[in-house]
Amino acid sequence: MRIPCPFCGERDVSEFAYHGDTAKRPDPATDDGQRRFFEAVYLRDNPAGPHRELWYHAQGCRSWLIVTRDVRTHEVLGAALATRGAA
Amino acid sequence: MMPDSNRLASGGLIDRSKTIGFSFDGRSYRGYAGDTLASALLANDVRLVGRSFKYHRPRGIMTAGPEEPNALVELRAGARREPNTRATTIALFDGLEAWSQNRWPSLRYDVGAINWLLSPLFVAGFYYKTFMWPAAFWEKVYEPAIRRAAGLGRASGEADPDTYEKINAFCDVLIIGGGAAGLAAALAAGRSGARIMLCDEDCTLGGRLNSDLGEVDGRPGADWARHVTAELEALPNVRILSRTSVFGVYDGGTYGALERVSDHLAEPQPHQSRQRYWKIVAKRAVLASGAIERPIVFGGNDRPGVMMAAGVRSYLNRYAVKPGRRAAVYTGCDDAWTTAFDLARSGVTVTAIIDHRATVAPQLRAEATRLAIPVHLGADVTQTRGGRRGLQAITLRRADGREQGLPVDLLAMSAGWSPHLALTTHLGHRPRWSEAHAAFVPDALPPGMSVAGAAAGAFGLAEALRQGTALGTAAAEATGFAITAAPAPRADDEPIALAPFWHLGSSSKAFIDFQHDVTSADVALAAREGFRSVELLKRYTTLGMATDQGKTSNINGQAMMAELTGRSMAEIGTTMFRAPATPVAIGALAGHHRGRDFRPTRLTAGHGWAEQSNASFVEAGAWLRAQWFAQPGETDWLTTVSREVRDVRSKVGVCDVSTLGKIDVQGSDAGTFLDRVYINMFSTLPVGKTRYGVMLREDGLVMDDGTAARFAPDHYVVSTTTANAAKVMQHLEHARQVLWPELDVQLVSVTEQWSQYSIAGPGARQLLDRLLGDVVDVSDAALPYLGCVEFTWRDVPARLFRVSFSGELGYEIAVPAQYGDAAIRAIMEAGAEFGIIPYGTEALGVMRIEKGHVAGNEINGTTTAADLGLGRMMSQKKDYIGRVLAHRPGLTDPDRPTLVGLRPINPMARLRAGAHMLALGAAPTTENDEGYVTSIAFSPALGHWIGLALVKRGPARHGERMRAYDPVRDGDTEVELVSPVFIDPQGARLHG
Amino acid sequence: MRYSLFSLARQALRGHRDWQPVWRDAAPQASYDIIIVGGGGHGLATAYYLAKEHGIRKIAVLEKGWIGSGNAGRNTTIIRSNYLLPGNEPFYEWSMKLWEGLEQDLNYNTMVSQRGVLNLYHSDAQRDAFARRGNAMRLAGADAELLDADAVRRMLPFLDFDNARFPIKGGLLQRRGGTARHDAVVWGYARGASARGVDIIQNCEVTGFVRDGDRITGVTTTRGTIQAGKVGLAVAGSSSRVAEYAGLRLPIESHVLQAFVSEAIKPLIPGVVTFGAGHFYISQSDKGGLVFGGDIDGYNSYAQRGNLPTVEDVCEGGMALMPAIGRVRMLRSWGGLVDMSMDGSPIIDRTPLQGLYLNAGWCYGGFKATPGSGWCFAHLLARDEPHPVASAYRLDRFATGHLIDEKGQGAQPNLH
Amino acid sequence: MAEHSPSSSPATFADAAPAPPGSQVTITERADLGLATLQARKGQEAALREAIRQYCGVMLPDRPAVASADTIAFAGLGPQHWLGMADGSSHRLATALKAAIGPLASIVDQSGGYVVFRVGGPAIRDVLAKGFPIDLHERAFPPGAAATTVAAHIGAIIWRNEDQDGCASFDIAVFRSLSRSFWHWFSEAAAEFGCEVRPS
Repeated sequence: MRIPCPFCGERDVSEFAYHGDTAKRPDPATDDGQRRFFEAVYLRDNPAGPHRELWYHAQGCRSWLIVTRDVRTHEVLGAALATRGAA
Repeated sequence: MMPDSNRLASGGLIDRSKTIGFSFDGRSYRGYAGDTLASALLANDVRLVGRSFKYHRPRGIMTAGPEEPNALVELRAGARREPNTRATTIALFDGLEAWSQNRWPSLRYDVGAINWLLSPLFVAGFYYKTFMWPAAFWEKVYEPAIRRAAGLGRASGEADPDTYEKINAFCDVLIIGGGAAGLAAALAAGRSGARIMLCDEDCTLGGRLNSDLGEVDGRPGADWARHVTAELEALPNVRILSRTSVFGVYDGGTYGALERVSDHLAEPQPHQSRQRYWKIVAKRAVLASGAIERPIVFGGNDRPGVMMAAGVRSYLNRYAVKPGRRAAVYTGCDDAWTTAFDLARSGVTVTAIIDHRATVAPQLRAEATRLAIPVHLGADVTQTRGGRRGLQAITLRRADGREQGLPVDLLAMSAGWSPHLALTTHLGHRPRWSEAHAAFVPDALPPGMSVAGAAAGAFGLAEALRQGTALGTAAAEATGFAITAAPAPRADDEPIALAPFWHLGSSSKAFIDFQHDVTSADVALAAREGFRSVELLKRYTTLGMATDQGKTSNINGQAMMAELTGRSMAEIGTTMFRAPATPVAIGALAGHHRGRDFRPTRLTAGHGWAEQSNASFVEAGAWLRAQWFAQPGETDWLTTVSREVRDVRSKVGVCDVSTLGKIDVQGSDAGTFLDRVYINMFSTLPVGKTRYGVMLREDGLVMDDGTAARFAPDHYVVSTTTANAAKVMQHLEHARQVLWPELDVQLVSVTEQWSQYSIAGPGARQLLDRLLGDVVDVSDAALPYLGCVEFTWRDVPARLFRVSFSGELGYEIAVPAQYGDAAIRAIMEAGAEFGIIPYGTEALGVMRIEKGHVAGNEINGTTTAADLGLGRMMSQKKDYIGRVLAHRPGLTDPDRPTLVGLRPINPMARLRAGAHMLALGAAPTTENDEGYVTSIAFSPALGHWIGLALVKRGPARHGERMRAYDPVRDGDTEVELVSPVFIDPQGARLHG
Repeated sequence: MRYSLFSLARQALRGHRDWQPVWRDAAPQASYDIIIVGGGGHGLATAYYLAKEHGIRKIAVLEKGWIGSGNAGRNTTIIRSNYLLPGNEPFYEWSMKLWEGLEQDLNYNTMVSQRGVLNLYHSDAQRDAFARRGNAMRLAGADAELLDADAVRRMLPFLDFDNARFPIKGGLLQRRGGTARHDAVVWGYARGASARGVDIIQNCEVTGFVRDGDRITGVTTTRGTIQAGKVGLAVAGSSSRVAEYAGLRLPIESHVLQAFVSEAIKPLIPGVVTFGAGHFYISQSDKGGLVFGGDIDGYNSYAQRGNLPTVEDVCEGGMALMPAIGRVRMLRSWGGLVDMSMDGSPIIDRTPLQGLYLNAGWCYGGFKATPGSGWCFAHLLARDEPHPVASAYRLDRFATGHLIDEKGQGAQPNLH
Repeated sequence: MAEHSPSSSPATFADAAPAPPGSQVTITERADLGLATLQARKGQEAALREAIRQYCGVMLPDRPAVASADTIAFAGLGPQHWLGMADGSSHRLATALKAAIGPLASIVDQSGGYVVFRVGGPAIRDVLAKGFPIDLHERAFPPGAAATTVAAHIGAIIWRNEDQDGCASFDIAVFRSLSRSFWHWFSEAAAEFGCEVRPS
């Protein structure tokens, strides 16, 4: 599998570390913080289809990427720097 | 017997000027350069080459290619012995040594052949129904016997002496297979200037062109292949890899291939690898992997002398070998008639062409008549006869039902061809059944792949050349290279006609999977017992699971199951092919990375100095660290380590701590950032100070600990444990880039930039004053506990931290790593008068345990800050990673195992980490398990072993006695729970 | 027909004409007491024990493909009970005890072979971690021995002791561990369940649930709607997808785990060996193939296949550990879809929906759990209370923090 | 203090075999090379580029590439992250950059962090292909191209220099602690072509 790093270009998957879905860190100040954090940390998107997920280019530019990937075929549909795509 | 008695006087692609000596089962023979072991054996009239898996049936050479199920040998001897090597793919080399397999005491007289008498018992899955009583007999009696009987060849049992390499390659177009279609594709694409790789598993490009007599562009096919090869070799943008099998298709246009660099030599040349594993990334691929000829399932079809028709042509035309003297051909396909014609022209008596079909093309009949070959249409072979030497006669059943015997020693059979499409299915795409081809043909394809020639069902030469040219052109164009259209190479052959047929009912064993001895009766049994899916059929009968991967057998078994269960081939489908398409040596996939090169080794800048100082080293992740420094006369490690601890606590010692992770954190928001990743506050840390901090994962458990030093309002340096350095860096980058991209903070690892030495002991300040007094004030007033300072030392930037892991007056000095060696030598020199000693990780560990400091044994991913006695550090004033989930009930349960110290009641008793904590008198059960010992040390100061443990409600139980239960080491020690701080609880020494 | 050497011999004389289907290929009925979704080892074992131990009469097992087509047929066949944590070890030891009597219970030879499982250690810290594990095993009544390097050398002289990057210091041995013939386990349970009246329905994919408020009353399938008193999910690899039909989000990611087998060779490796300094484990099947594997690929996947970095990583580990396998050829690889849970341990529990029960999250270790999982899931389904040895496998433990995290990696499934 | 550590040259090459005649690969260490990382402070990227341009005439590349002036060069390591390099300056490069750039960037001395090898010769691409999983072909990796990647499990930054003696020339930076392992891999990969170790 190859991942198109927006900075480095297309690289073999072995250069990257996988993190999982792109759940956002909840607002810690809300009343039901524990439930929201539980959901964000433990209840993962696990679709059989396109999946938005975080990868870290550990052996490259050290960028965190948001990669959209079809997990049925491993086809990478897009990749963006997390600093830009996290919004 | 005359040597080489079956060799034709002329012809073939062998080099008769180069004679090669080899041996099989200890007997010497001769062959020629260009031979395979199989062709040379056949040339020497060796027909019996192996014994089958289950029934120990005598077996001979069946094919001339990598699909060979029978002719497997142990090649080479000693540490280089290779089991299950196909004689049909071994290039002959001088001194080649091969041995038959799965027989005892000899190939001719094999005791295992008695299994044949028991064959009615040994049907598919017989072992599931028996061998159950008595239960204890399975491991003791039945299974050892089964295991000894199974397997074919023997591994050497010794370390592989050869080397392997991995290579990365990138190209525009990868062409897989160098037969007619592949060569045509390579020629078309190569002329465009695109970067081409052409992989072919044979030593010579050409594929069937080297075995068949058809012409291309007006010259013999083999000549044409040589000519095209030369043109391709001259193109700088084309790379040809012969002896290279593409074994797998992976995501993103990645292909795995294996090049047999020196397997055709007795052993590799100096600095030459045995094999290379290529990882090829290709924008496009043209698969031109050809087709595999199908056997016919009839009684006795496994006898030596029953061969595949196209294989027979290979032996005749490529190797100039007559595989028999009196032959018959049995087929349902036009192609096999060519075998009869070629045999006849080579001087072999062809006694019959037996075609299952009632009618065939008139020109075939005409040619047979011309060559005086009797033809039987609508006829079959129902039985064979022969002995260990192989086939002696066949039984022919004519169209009118009458049977007759035909004495022959060679039967060439063919039920047609199956596209070799394994590589089209590796990404999960399924082939489709084509009635027109009577075969599964590629359907949906991996991205970027196209299929040309016989692999796509184009079994005729002209069509294969046309497809190759067209798809090679298209692939190059798709990667942006313009093609000046050139015509496809010409051949004028006819499309091949065939009628599919699969098996004949037979009273004797009719083999489907030759290597696994799966017969038509086994398939029938599977159908009867409900194993009707092709996948269940495979698993129940082991059809297609032998080393030939079912290349010749799958289709026949599936067809028979379809027929037995009244389904069409399209309905029943085929099993999936998975990588590797050709078996690959495990060593090749490891490449360079074995032995000491399994993983790289990280060495600190002071490593050479430590070696010279008689250090013993220990692996700490990828690092090698000095574990202790034995002095003359010290014979056991405990003496050395205790001496090191005593010397540090009484004088001064130095320890290389460069392996600790170091992260430079800068930016106007650096303090805010650290507040969010540590449980305690760092924005309030004064410049020139360090602070101990703990990081949690977002799930509330401790991830790592360390210190952060502040050198400027916008500049911190964070330290991590050695083990977690990369993990913490990733975690902080996640926080910076994903969680809070709005913060002005920059991170970079400086682990490698700084060599860092811990100097500890009552003499530490004096030493540093001697060493650095001219450039930095190390007095307690100027550099109190947890102070830090940057300065220039002998024109080099340096840092000094007043920190302590040992509980002694301690400092860490850091210099850029290129000066790390010089620095440790300078420290040792200056420390001589203070009695300095170097100490290693063991003494470091002893001293931290004496002080109750937690380390990796306690920060094991399952402990909370409170478990480690650090709960009070958790800030109430701010949010930080892990704060919310750390408050879940399961993580705040007062019953959780919590850090305590341990002291053995018997001061002589030894403690061991990994022991479990039980109440005195409690039975050793899981329910009574109250915790475990995490770390132990012999404390020279106390004169006995001490330990740290995580025990339920530990801190409330100081003074209580428990058992440290360690049955795997016969340990059961009574201990007292005590404070984890064994030495200097007030910290007087630290502040000294 | 009862299986025995006698019945085999009698059939041999009759040309094996009278063997009956090993299990009935049933068609779905309108309604069942209990429906098990998933015809793998766990699902079939659950049905078997429901029928045998709890006397439930109307049971169906629904399988979308052919039985055993998921992870039951895509694993490395290892059985062991060498776990560390009190939430796990008693369960796996119970499962081991069931393995030890399985063949006689099923009258089917599943080739349970207790040739030993040896985990090698390469440092003092790892030795102590293994001692802790071995002690935990002994507390739970399992067997465990801590071996030094010499003892390992006597067992496996061909390991790389002398030139290793990470020298072998010893190993933790469970002699009762070993392997079983994975497909036979499926067929044996199918035969036993079928004989007790369980309907095994292949090519029947569940496409949704029938709900009555917060109660599940049946399933919709590609072969029609089927009513059920209770529905149990045993669809590891697809747990999230099937649970989603009921609107549940699970603490699970689906990952791919690759495994490999070599060409068959004469006996070389006696038991199961794992490398402690890399991702590699190996055993040799009764057919002679070296069966080996390593880490999961490490990313979400439903593709049942992996990529080359893992292949290389596994083979590097293999060559680092036992360079004698260098010239042995890898013959086949396969990929299984595994339920990676957030703490690396499984779930056997009720769900928030009445009538819907979950057996999931087996990570890459579900095969060895097959009998225990079936036993405990059957207990839960029949009695509506967890079996004592599986009582920690709660679905709410992630919310409460009562995690069972053997490796201490936290909510990072690809690291478990 | 100016001595070099034994984990870099010369001890790295201590086990090097004498170069056979006709060696097709060369390697040397770029000793005493000054190295420093620069990361733009938030919102200061444009100002940083301008400051660097004024300081040494180099335009910081916004992709994996090397841009150089007479004695100084910058390689793009990541978004807003560069590696500055200057021969003979050792740790003084970071000091000089801090003085010139001030608060526009986080500047960190890395002169001790990496060992930089210069490799070349007619067979160099064949050697590098045995470890580097990136396309180093003329078309894909022209002079000035750079990449951060991993070779033989060793993290490496590689960039291509102008050709030397008609052959492609590359610089490879690896962490100092890994320089001996890197050399070991390289020497094995290069052995079939003959490898000449040149003094730095």
